[in-house]
Amino acid sequence: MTDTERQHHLDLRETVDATAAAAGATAALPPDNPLHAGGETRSQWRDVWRQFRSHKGAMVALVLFVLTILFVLVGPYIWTIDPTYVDIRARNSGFSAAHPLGTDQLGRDMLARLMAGGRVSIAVGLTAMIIAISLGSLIGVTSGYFRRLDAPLMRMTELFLALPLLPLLLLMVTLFREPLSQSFGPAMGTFILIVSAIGATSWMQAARIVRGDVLGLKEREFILAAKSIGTPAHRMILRHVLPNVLSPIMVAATLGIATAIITESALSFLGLGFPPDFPTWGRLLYDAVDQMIQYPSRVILPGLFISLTVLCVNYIGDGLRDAMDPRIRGR
Amino acid sequence: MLDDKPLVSIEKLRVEFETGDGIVVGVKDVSFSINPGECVCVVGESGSGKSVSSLSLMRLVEFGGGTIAGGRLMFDGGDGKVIDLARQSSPAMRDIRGNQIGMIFQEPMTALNPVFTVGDQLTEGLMVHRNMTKAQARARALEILRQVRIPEPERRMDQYPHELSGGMRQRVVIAIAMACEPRLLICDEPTTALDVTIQAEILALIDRLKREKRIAVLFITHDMAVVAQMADRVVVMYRGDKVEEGPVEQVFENPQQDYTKMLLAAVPRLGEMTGKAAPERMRLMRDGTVSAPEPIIVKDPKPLLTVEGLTTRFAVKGGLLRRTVARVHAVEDVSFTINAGETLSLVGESGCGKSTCGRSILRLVEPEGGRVDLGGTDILALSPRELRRARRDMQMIFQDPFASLDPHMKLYDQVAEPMENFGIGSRSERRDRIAALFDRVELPRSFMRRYPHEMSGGQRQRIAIARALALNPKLIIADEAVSALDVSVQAQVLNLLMELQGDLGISMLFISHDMAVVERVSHHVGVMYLGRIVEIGTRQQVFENPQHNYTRQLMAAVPVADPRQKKISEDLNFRPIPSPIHPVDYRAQPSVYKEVAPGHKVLVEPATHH
Amino acid sequence: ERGSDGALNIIMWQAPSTMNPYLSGGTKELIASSMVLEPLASMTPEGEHVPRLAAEIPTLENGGIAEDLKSVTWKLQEGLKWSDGTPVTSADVVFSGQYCMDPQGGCSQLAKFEGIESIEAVDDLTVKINFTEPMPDPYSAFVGANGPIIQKAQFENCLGANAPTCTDQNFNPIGTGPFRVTQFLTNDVITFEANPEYRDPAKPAFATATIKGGGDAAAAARSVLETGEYDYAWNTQLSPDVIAGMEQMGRGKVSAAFGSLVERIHVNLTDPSSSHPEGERSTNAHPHPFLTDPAVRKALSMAIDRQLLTEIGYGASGKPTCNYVPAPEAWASPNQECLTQDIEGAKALLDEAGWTVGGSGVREKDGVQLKMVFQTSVNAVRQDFQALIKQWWSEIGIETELKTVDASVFFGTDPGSPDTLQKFYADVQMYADNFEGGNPAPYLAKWTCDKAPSPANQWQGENISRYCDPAYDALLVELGKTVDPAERGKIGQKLNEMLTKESNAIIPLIYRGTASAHSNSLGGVQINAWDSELWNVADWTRVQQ
Amino acid sequence: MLTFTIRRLLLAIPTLLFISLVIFLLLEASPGDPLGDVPLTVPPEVKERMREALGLGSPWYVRYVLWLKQFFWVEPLYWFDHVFGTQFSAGMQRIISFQSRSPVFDVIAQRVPQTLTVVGFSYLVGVLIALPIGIISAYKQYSWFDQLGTFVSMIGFSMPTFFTGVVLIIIFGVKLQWFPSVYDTTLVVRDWDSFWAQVRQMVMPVTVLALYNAAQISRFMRASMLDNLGQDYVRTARAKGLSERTVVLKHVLRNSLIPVITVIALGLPAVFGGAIITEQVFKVNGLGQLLITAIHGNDIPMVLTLTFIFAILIVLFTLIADILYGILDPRIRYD
Ligand SMILES: Nc1ncnc2c1ncn2[C@@H]1O[C@H](COP(=O)(O)OP(=O)(O)OP(=O)(O)O)[C@@H](O)[C@H]1O
Ligand SMILES: Nc1ncnc2c1ncn2[C@@H]1O[C@H](COP(=O)(O)OP(=O)(O)OP(=O)(O)O)[C@@H](O)[C@H]1O
Ligand SMILES: [Mg+2]
Ligand SMILES: [Mg+2]
Repeated sequence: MTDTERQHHLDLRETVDATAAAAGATAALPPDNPLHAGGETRSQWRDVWRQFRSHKGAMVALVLFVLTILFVLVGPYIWTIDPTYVDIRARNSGFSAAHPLGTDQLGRDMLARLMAGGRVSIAVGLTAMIIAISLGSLIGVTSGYFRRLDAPLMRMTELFLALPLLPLLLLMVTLFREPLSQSFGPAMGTFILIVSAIGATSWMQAARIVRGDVLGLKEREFILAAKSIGTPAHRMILRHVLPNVLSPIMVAATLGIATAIITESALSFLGLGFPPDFPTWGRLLYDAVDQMIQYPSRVILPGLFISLTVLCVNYIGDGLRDAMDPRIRGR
Repeated sequence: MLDDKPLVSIEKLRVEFETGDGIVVGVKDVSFSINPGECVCVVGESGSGKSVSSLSLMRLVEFGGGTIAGGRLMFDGGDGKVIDLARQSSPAMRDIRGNQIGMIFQEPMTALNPVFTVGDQLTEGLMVHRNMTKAQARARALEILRQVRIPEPERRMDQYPHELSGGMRQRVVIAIAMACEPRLLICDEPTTALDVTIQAEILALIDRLKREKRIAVLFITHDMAVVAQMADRVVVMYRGDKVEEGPVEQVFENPQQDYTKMLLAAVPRLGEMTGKAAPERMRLMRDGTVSAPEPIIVKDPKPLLTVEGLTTRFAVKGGLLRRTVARVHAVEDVSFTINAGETLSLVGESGCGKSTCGRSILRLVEPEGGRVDLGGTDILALSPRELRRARRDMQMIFQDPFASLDPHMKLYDQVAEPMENFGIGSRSERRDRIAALFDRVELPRSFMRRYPHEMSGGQRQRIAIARALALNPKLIIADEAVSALDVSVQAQVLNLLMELQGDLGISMLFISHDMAVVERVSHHVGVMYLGRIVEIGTRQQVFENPQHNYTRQLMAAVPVADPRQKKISEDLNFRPIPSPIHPVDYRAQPSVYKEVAPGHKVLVEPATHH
Repeated sequence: ERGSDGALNIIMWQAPSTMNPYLSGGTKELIASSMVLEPLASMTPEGEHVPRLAAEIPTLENGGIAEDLKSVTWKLQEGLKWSDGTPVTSADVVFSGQYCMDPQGGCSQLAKFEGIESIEAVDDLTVKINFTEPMPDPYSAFVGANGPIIQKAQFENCLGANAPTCTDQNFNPIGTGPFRVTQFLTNDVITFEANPEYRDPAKPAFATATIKGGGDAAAAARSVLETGEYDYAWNTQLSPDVIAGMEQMGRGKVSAAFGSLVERIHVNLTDPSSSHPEGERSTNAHPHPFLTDPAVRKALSMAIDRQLLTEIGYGASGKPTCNYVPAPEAWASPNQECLTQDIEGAKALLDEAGWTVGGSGVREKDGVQLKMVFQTSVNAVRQDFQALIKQWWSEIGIETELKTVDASVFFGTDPGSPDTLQKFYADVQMYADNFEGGNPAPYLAKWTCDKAPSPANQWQGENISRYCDPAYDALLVELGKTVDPAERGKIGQKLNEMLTKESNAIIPLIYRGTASAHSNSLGGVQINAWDSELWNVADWTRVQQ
Repeated sequence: MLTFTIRRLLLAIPTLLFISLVIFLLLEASPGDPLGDVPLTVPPEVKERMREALGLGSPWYVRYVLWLKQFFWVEPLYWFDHVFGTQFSAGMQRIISFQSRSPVFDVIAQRVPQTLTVVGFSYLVGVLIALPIGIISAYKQYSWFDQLGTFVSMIGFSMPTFFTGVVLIIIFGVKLQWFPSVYDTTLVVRDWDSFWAQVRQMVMPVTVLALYNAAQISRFMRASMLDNLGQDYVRTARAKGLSERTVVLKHVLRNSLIPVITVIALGLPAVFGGAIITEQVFKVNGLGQLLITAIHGNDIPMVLTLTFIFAILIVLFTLIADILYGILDPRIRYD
């Protein structure tokens, strides 16, 4: 008997059984259409997406996030004022047609600066967060999963936690600023430097949390079961461990974005960041704090964008997490 | 006796679930009632809605994503008022749950909170519903633990669920349900994880409660023998509907529906195999005719797995600093051989170390000593990398199917995983093979897209079996592989396993409580007690000429699938079971056997059971 | 009347870390210690000397300064007492000199004692300072808050290597000033009470005083101008509109005092390019490809609108300037030429010098493009300046890349760091500097050829621009030999002009005052840039509004 | 577990030594100069002298070993003397700060109380509000409470304290004049008045920090609760007829706290590390301010000692977190 025949036979039998048992009941049964249903016809990701779409908050957040990204990416092509152009006569001007969001103390256009700043902030935030989270998850999972590596990796985590950030950053900048800007150009070089500096100094918390979860997970029976079918370590981690520790990772990721955006601005106060006339949201916010009373819009605008981005990422993370967790999915 | 009005009556219940595929109907249209002091058994193939019906009675489906879409659940509140459980407020339900209605859950591992001790979880309900003090509750909890025959209840009170064997956990769950002496006891497969002796005890206990306290019992099980012993009335369910209902004798002797007939035909009965040398396939009814079983004979058996002196112990931690205070001698000096293409069954009471023995062979727990030789490789000497390769040849089906499935993975991926691990076949070949496997374990292909929690207990078990078969292993360790399945599917799956055994020469280590099944499928049988094998030999030797006292007790306790031969009431008087826990410095004796016949060995030293 | 006006609250956002100015050298420590320790003479806000512990200022006329300029004799006031009640004697003065000049002590004011051969006590109240060579400016040692007299009895065991172990002494020195320390928490809070032994029985008017540290300039200004929690806030350099906003509350105001601080741009005359091997970057081995062209340097200066910079960055606490030495009067050049911005002129100048505008709007000549890196320390005003200047320079066809460096790195002298002021791995850089006392000569002496920083002197040279003109060196030698103040001023002006107007090696921008906020209820404040701002704290009173 | 603890403690010694060496080398290698603060008016020769007086003339390993000796031998001796009035440490050089030339430990001892009162208290407040928020948000997922909690905590987390702090100061310090904008570290609580003054000056910094901490912890709490609410044992607990309160607060919470405990325990060393920006905004001169000024001033002995103490705390709290973990989750085995 070939497989299709067998399947057909089975289906036939089910129908027969069903009719034999109670009449007309099959219609309300789960849509079992075994002949057409295939395990792979619908991929996991499409499933997740479908679920994600039903999460209202996440969808709104996604739309807003895409809009923000469009704002910073496409915006500069529409609103073409150079964000670093100093128009001293127009300084400190309020909302007007020439400068829809006003200007700063040197007469630089705020709208253009917000767009340019957003590019950097979002790019830095996302990239640094991804670096930190990947590094953190990698180290957390490895040290939770491999007993032998646990001690050395956790001691290394402690070392990193203990290292004073500022001297470390200063050192990194001294060592790598020139080589990087020579091989990638000054802007890209600084970007790489900044995201790796932030990434390299903020993975520890994620690592610790993930490790803790993995330790608990390791004792679950399905891990034992996976072991018994010969699942190699890397596959075990990718398929069984990671999906099950996703929620703390998601939280760490959202928090990580906020931290990265703020840290980037902190770096520029130390002269470690982008060139000083290069706007970023964090720096726009910081620069305007002193003038908060006179020019409230200058703090509110960048603050709003930072919060919006973080909120969006948070809701998207929530939605993703829910969508990836089959247990919650039903609700 | 059964004259008063029903305690609970289910009327036209319909339960729906929302899944990724849209609405799934768990129960379509079910009505039946239970009187006080009556035991109604619900049987039916797995996935037919038995658990969902019972969860609806407790109004717990809602928490699992289901909704009671229609019907009424009338419950006699005790003060003469009949209330509709489906419309009760949650505080009112809380007062009923655990107090008026107790429920025993199907899967013991996940049903218990991993971070609280057994004692904590037991006393909780008592303190809430019976207003007991901590000490009183503890005393009562100990009493119940004794009733459910847990060895060393005092110590168990302070242990955590993961430190107990599957059967012990199940008994803890039973104890929790019975703690407040509810008026309705819902038992969802309460004894599938228990060995026959304990099962008999528990059944007797439930029966006694039913008779003496006039408790109504809703009993869900696959085991027709248990049904025969326990039921006053039987409800047969099929695919979310009730198909037949009637007094137990009537259903057993004069089944009306084809489905019921098929179910009964598939029931194995102890003693059927007397006088037969080789195991035989299960009887199955197809298209109204019962298939004739054929014997499975292995020509020229060669040893595949040799186990010598296997010993596994667990540390027991105590105190605030959780130091090792004692050790559980879970497996102690166990030796046996399995020939290629043959089946060795391990039977024995719950907690005697069967699962641990199976896991030690796979090195899922590290044994302390001994030798395991699989087809010439010394398993215990392998490096992790070699061990992984070696596991391709030996597969395990776990006792607790839900816990052993990754909750985040689709069933398709779970079954595909072993093949992917060893890079077997192309994508499409794998897909075909998985489809074939789903067919073989009788699961519709649409289930490939579901997640474990969307399945019934038996459906999960079948996934676990499909996963183990995916690699065509040489050795399968089946830890209670079929005990969660309804008889018809059980028969099919067993036949499948035997078919594969015949075709591919697979060897099996079959761990089970069901003596009737064991009798049918095994070439050899080992009886375990307290971590040691007390008797081992061919099936005929052990079943037809049991030598060890414990083996005899086990045989005597097997329930008979005949409602007219009830033996529940006569109390089988068991001794309290000695403990496998010994102080750290305890030195275990080696096992000494007497060979009563060629290949038939009985433990003489240490003498454990008289 | 002493102690009648209650408590005086001062906030210094950069908190003092010690009360011993000989061990720190930082302005914040000088200010705090000047409440307690006093020198022989102080400087007034106008830059003149007034006696403190001395009975009078020694001059040639009164015979205090020897004819040959090789010694100066100070007389102490009579009846002076330390706050512990013991008398102040010339031995204390001699000891103070000894303390700072100890080679192992690491005294930060050592430069003030340069050229001193010996200090001797003539009698109980007379001290004579002998110089190795004729000293045109003898008012160096013990003049100003950074050269106070400390008590011999207290510091006797703290000489040389023992200096740092004397924590109690350093934190709670016995002094002669109007206040004495009651509690010293380093980098945090200092509390004082009126010195019962202070020479004027009516002073100080305040019974207690507190110097609180922490926060930032804006917060410090806010606590004086807006919340009124503090009476005086030191160094509230903020953008003018923020200050104006705060002053609107009417609780106090910000005032500035002008000393010699000039914000300027230094042009690197050597090539900082990283294509040169380490050790040769920014050294005389490689002249700068285009900044060696005087026309380019002049154009850089011409393109800048100093007036606007002042307005945006400093308001009332800054004045546009073309001078490197802005004061004293005699030394400041009358040069005003640079004060008007002249973009067109700069363009013309560059055209004339052969720098033609290339495709991207950047001027070039012989394949050399006018592209520069412009660095400075992290500071909001400086970053605004950078942005403005960058724009002006781009208008004349010079492209600028901006860079900022953390102040502790920039002003640090770590030879391992590439970002220090001295290494100058950039084409132009901006910072401010000043000199102390009334004598700019050492300040002008920084620009000789031999003082250019290089690996040979561990990058410790002071000639940041790597300016080298033999005529300048020669003129400086002449200055050293000149005694007549008027003549010295003339030479000084010439030197000043050589650095700025003539060579544009230094492009001065703004003559900066030090701004501090004080409450309207505080009377007697005379803010002083030549000495400690609290120099006359004994005269401060509470005024009713 | 005892052996585990002892082994970890023993292992901590080489770890810490290694950490101290790394920190030391890092401080050595990173740019910056202890004399960066000294005005430019001080000529280079004088600076060279000052540098030598600070002991910077000797090679790094000599200074490192000296520091080790001072930290592990001289300082304990000194404190021993201090307590018992003995004279063992007489004549030995304690660790001296470059900036203030005073013993580093004395300064740290001065700063600990104010850091603990402000930062420690705000951490406590943060945890105390985070846990209920996390629990309720998860239990009532997507209710208005959850939405509001999410919103506020994400705003709270994404707004840097240099901003929120100044906003509070402007509103409550300048406009309403309810609370002082400058924290008085010399205030001693003696009576009701001074107690009230202390409360008033703590309100704003504690609010800012607590909000920040609470935002973070409540997110982790919520996620962890959500993971556990779907488990089967919750159904069992419900079947016992326990109130939702008990089900959630006992069964689910205990399981959910396991990962959160790590977050909380690992956040604790940061309390001792101080909250640099908040301390600066409110002029609470605690350990954070001490560290940052020391770093800016390149005060190597101070930075090294502070970060080393910080490292000790981190190692200690990691151990505590691990032990708690083992106690809370019986399935985890250490050995
Ligand atoms: N949470 C859920 N989501 C979707 N479908 C579900 C869910 N729970 C149960 N089902 C489906 O409802 C049907 C009835 O399940 P139920 O658990 O009642 O079976 P059962 O009769 O108890 O079977 P078994 O004997 O195998 O335990 C099955 O088809 C199952 O797949
Ligand atoms: N992880 C563990 N830690 C401590 N003790 C354990 C552990 N696992 C099992 N045990 C103990 O080992 C003994 C044997 O357990 P095992 O699971 O092998 O029993 P079993 O024969 O499979 O019983 P059942 O039929 O009930 O599943 C029991 O006493 C059990 O409590
Ligand atoms: Mg079920
Ligand atoms: Mg078992």
